[in-house]
Amino acid sequence: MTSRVLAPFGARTANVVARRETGGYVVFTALDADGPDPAPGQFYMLRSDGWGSHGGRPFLPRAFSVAAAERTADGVRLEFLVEAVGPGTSLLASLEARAELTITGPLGRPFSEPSEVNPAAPGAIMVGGGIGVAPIAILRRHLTEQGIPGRTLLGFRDEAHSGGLELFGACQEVGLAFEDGHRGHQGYVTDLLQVALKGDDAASAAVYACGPPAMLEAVRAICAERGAQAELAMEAPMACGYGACFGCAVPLADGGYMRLCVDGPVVRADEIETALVAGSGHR
Amino acid sequence: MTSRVLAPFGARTANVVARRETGGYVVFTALDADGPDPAPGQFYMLRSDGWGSHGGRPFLPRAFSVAAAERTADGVRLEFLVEAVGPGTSLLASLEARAELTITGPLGRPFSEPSEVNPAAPGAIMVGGGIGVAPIAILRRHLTEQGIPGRTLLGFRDEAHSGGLELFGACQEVGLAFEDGHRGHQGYVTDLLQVALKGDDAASAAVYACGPPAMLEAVRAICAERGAQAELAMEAPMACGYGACFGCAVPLADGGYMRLCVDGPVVRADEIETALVAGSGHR
Amino acid sequence: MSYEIGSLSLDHPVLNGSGTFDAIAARRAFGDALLEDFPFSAFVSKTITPEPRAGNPPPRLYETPSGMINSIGLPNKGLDGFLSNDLPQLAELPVPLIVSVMATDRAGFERLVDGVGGRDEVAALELNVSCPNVKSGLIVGEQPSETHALVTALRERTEKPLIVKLTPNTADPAAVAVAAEEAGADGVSLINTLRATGLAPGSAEPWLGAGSGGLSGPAVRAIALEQVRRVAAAVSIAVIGMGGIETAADAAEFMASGAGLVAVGTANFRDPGAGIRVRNGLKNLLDDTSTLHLNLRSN
Amino acid sequence: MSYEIGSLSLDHPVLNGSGTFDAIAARRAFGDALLEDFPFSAFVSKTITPEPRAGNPPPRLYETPSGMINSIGLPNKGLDGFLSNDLPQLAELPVPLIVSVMATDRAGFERLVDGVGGRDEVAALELNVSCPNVKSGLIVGEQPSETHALVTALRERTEKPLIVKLTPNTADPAAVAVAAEEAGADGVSLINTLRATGLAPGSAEPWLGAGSGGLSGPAVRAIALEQVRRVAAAVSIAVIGMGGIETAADAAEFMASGAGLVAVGTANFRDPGAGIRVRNGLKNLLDDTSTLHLNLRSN
Ligand SMILES: Cc1cc2nc3c(=O)[nH]c(=O)nc-3n(C[C@H](O)[C@H](O)[C@H](O)COP(=O)(O)OP(=O)(O)OC[C@H]3O[C@@H](n4cnc5c(N)ncnc54)[C@H](O)[C@@H]3O)c2cc1C
Ligand SMILES: Cc1cc2nc3c(=O)[nH]c(=O)nc-3n(C[C@H](O)[C@H](O)[C@H](O)COP(=O)(O)OP(=O)(O)OC[C@H]3O[C@@H](n4cnc5c(N)ncnc54)[C@H](O)[C@@H]3O)c2cc1C
Ligand SMILES: Cc1cc2nc3c(=O)[nH]c(=O)nc-3n(C[C@H](O)[C@H](O)[C@H](O)COP(=O)(O)O)c2cc1C
Ligand SMILES: Cc1cc2nc3c(=O)[nH]c(=O)nc-3n(C[C@H](O)[C@H](O)[C@H](O)COP(=O)(O)O)c2cc1C
Ligand code: FES
Ligand code: FES
Repeated sequence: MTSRVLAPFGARTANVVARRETGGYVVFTALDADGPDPAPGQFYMLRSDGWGSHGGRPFLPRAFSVAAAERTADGVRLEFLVEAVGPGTSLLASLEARAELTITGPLGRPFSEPSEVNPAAPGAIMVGGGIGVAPIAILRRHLTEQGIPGRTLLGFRDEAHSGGLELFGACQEVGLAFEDGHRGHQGYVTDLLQVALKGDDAASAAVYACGPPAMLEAVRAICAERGAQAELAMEAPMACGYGACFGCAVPLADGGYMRLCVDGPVVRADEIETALVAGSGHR
Repeated sequence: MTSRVLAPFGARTANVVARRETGGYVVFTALDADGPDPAPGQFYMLRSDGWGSHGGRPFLPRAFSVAAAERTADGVRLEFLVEAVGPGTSLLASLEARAELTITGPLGRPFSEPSEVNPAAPGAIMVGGGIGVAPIAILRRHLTEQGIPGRTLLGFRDEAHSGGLELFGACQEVGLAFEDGHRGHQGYVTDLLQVALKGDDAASAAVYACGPPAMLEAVRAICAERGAQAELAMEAPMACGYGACFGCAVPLADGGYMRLCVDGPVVRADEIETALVAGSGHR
Repeated sequence: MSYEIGSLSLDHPVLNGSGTFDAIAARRAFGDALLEDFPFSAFVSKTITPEPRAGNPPPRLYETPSGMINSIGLPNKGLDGFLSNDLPQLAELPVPLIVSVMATDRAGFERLVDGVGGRDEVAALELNVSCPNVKSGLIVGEQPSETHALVTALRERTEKPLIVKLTPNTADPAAVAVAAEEAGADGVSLINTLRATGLAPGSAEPWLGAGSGGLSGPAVRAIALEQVRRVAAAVSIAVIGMGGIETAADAAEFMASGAGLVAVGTANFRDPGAGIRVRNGLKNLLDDTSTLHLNLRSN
Repeated sequence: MSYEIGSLSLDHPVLNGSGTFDAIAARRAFGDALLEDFPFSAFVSKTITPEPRAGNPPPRLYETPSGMINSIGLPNKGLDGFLSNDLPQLAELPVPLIVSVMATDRAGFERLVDGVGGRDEVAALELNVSCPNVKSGLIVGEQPSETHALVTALRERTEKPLIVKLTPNTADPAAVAVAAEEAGADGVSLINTLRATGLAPGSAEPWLGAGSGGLSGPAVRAIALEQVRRVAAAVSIAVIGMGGIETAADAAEFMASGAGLVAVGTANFRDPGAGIRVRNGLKNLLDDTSTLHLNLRSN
């Protein structure tokens, strides 16, 4: 990282080259022939054929965090983890290989290196929840490649909402929490974070989190209380993704709003007033 | 015929069960499980999945003459001949077997029996042009089944626009005209009509015609001049197909307009002022 | 829950928009099946005028993203033709009849209200005020004062419920609604269509025979909802909300925004049974208060 | 073919709609590639106000059939912040700068026109008059008289071209355009967004933080085209047409209807390069007079 990787100007096409189902979610791979390698935490605006076909919606493109990126001879293979929650995600989740996407990206501010988050940090504590594990997956791989130590804590509601776990492949060094307790810790992933921060010197932590607003808000509050530095990858409804519409407002700690698409989606936990933003995020 | 067959109230679903390409056109078959057998000359309002996906269009359903109807144990198999001229016809032409249609019909006033068109008529003279041969095909089969004699005259611009000929199957007793002269008479199908009416006593003719506005207008003028009785199956832009919108206006000979969807699409040639209606019909 | 427009009480909240369903023609197409499960709790006629009108030259329809423009031009048989030809057939419908009327001067409106209002077959009148007043040159429904004057004059001539069909082509529809209420109207209906045009493909000329027309359908729904919300907040007479309603969920949004009744318009074209779908779906939503926490307002 | 707004001459007819493209933010996302092929012949800033504004509480976006509602609430740094932070960056753009300004009283507008109009980096001003006049309580752009008075007062204070951004939420936009022209405006731009709302799914509450907002996108194109046609027929100053333009063919329809220039708004959100597509496509259409017989009007 992790300066922001610039996007080519304008929307371009990319084809779906693979698709798999995992739990209730879909992971699809798009081959981006013309774009650069994204930085962990960045996102793309996506749309496909069929946009507009459900009573005129979806109309705007939809934002998706990149979950994995692999450079090949033909371009970058971008992986996205999709939960079908409405007309746009349903369409994207139903795309088959060879389907054409219209994409813009990579966009937004990526995660910082642990040493940027906290110069005292020996490594990273990564916290992912639900569909929000996507950017944690690419961050984790990035840190591993760089030989930077990191612990990963993942939380899921139940089996049906744990499809994102698949992105973490065979690696077993992941702390797991399930709300229904059928695996790992019974409860929230933030319980695991509490424990992790207790063991460590919280002041030397570099926490990274992505997940539902309630989880992010808990992470924010815990880190604030413990004096831990944290970066949160947030969501907000977006029309454009590049600062044009001012739609993606997130309230700042010192008043006013930021535009999450250009000043985020990764934000410093102490920048924002709350991670519970009306209209934003997955349940 | 041929009183109007009533449609079930409300749009219903029907599945595409077969599709073939013929010339530049597509013939598809829909299985209508719940509808009645249509009368020749009637039409259906059709739409499919993907409506709205080309920049918000097509929005309204589209009208199609039924080209063949066959009762089976599972319902009526309805054949439609489609020329892709815009977003709606392109979508319908691309449907594969099993695709779901939303249909309303049969609608409109069908062709009359020859004896109703002209009590003196020994049979029928059927004139079809281009994509407009569809209702002529079902009319012809109907008359054949009833043992009513009929002559069929078909005109096409060129090979590429003669896909409708396929609806007339193996039967060779069809008079053909091609504008480019590559087959049959070189010129217009109305030339063949002129000849046919010269041979006969025009006053005892029952002419049926469907085709582009210019052809229908020529048929109208020829029949008016020769004192021949004729019925024309016309087209007009339609929003509803059942008299609700007053959009499908066709000027009447004695002033004012008719609604083509309920007072047509089959009209008596002497009812209308002209078959050349602004905004209507194929080129 | 009761659905009322002045003294007229209806069985359910779903009407048709004037000019978007012709019960006489529909009966020709669908037969008496139409009467067995008639979609609407009252039938609103297409607007009639004092004298017969042929309507606008074709083309009369233009399709837009998620909507359509019509420039039909109010073809109708005129008052006398309506009374002699259409009224007996409309009287056979299983629901009350609301007749929509329009004229370009006071005298014309008076003739219509006298002629239609005097008939027992007619339950209520809707005043289509999206018309110029030939005297002032102003569109009546765009001006609170013009609307007030017209409704005041017509109010005296009939005891039947009077509904004013509001135009959306004005800065403040709520002000016009208030004027209608003050002048004695029993209800307002909105929205009518928004002025719009489209060109013939690849040409510089308008496609429509009359040059321009009115936009309707889902494209206008968000505009309609906002106008209904504002109007409903300003008046306490019946509010009939319409504009792009396609589903029961759409209709529920209008009711949650203050419309006691709703009307289905353009959706009838895509599905003649749209009214039945909306009515039945709405019934389920209204019955099951747990699924939808609608703060429904009944009149 | 020349593209002029008063004394300002532009290279091609495609601008951006105010508030739909932020060149400073876009440069952060796309880098200097943005400057190498800048889509627009002039850059129109988001509307600024005398004092800083935070904007409306979220959610600020609502998606509708073929369109969207925004209720952004004009977040901006205020005049001073704009001049010190934004203007230097906007001056780096390869095209002339048009600054959009709005205030709720005459004095505020005067401060803006003096402050912005005095800067060499600024080529022209656009007056966003979709705002209430706190004195009269009326929305300036809905009233010909209010618009006339405001433009007359501001006209004296700057030699730079003045464009009046018309609101579509009024019965007769052409009357407002004529008032602007008579008061000395060099151009009018239209349409701004149409007042609209939408509810949170399954709820009776408006989705938007501010309750309602403005509709834009293809859904409004047919309304915009009609208003442009009427306005262009009524004035002889520059007309900048916008509202749902997504393609060069859409833009050509506006030009055929009397707009000398066009602006791309919501389409920028779906494709940051929409302006380039429209500009290049329009160039082909305008060059190839055989394919499209557009009766184009240049100013
Ligand atoms: C930076 C970023 C990264 C993201 N990454 C991912 C990811 O990796 N995987 C993933 O699955 N998702 C991700 N999301 C979320 C994803 O973008 C949304 O789920 C998607 O936009 C939903 O679109 P939809 O059409 O399916 O549903 P919508 O219908 O758009 O519904 C989604 C939300 O919008 C509300 N809503 C409903 N109707 C409307 C309306 N008419 N107008 C406005 N709002 C409405 C709903 O209440 C709901 O909260 C990300 C979002 C952001 C901002
Ligand atoms: C009774 C009847 C029977 C028919 N039978 C057949 C048949 O058997 N087979 C067949 O192929 N066709 C038939 N048609 C014609 C068919 O319905 C039309 O070709 C179809 O509606 C075109 O739809 P589209 O979306 O493909 O094209 P459209 O885009 O709708 O274009 C078709 C016509 O509409 C005009 N147009 C373009 N844009 C617009 C717009 N925005 N709004 C309004 N008009 C516009 C075009 O200039 C063109 O003339 C029949 C029509 C009728 C009325
Ligand atoms: C084809 C058509 C014809 C219409 N005719 C009338 C009419 O005669 N009188 C009237 O008051 N409204 C008329 N309207 C307006 C509708 O009643 C309704 O107000 C409007 O279409 C908005 O609702 P919708 O979007 O559901 O169609 C007409 C609308 C359409 C589409
Ligand atoms: C998100 C958004 C923000 C806007 N902000 C402004 C603004 O600050 N000032 C202004 O004059 N118009 C503003 N507009 C209106 C646009 O400039 C334009 O007039 C309108 O959106 C219609 O064009 P479109 O349909 O192409 O978007 C805004 C529109 C949108 C969608
Ligand atoms: S999504 Fe448009 S400014 Fe952020
Ligand atoms: S198509 Fe609607 S009345 Fe004929």
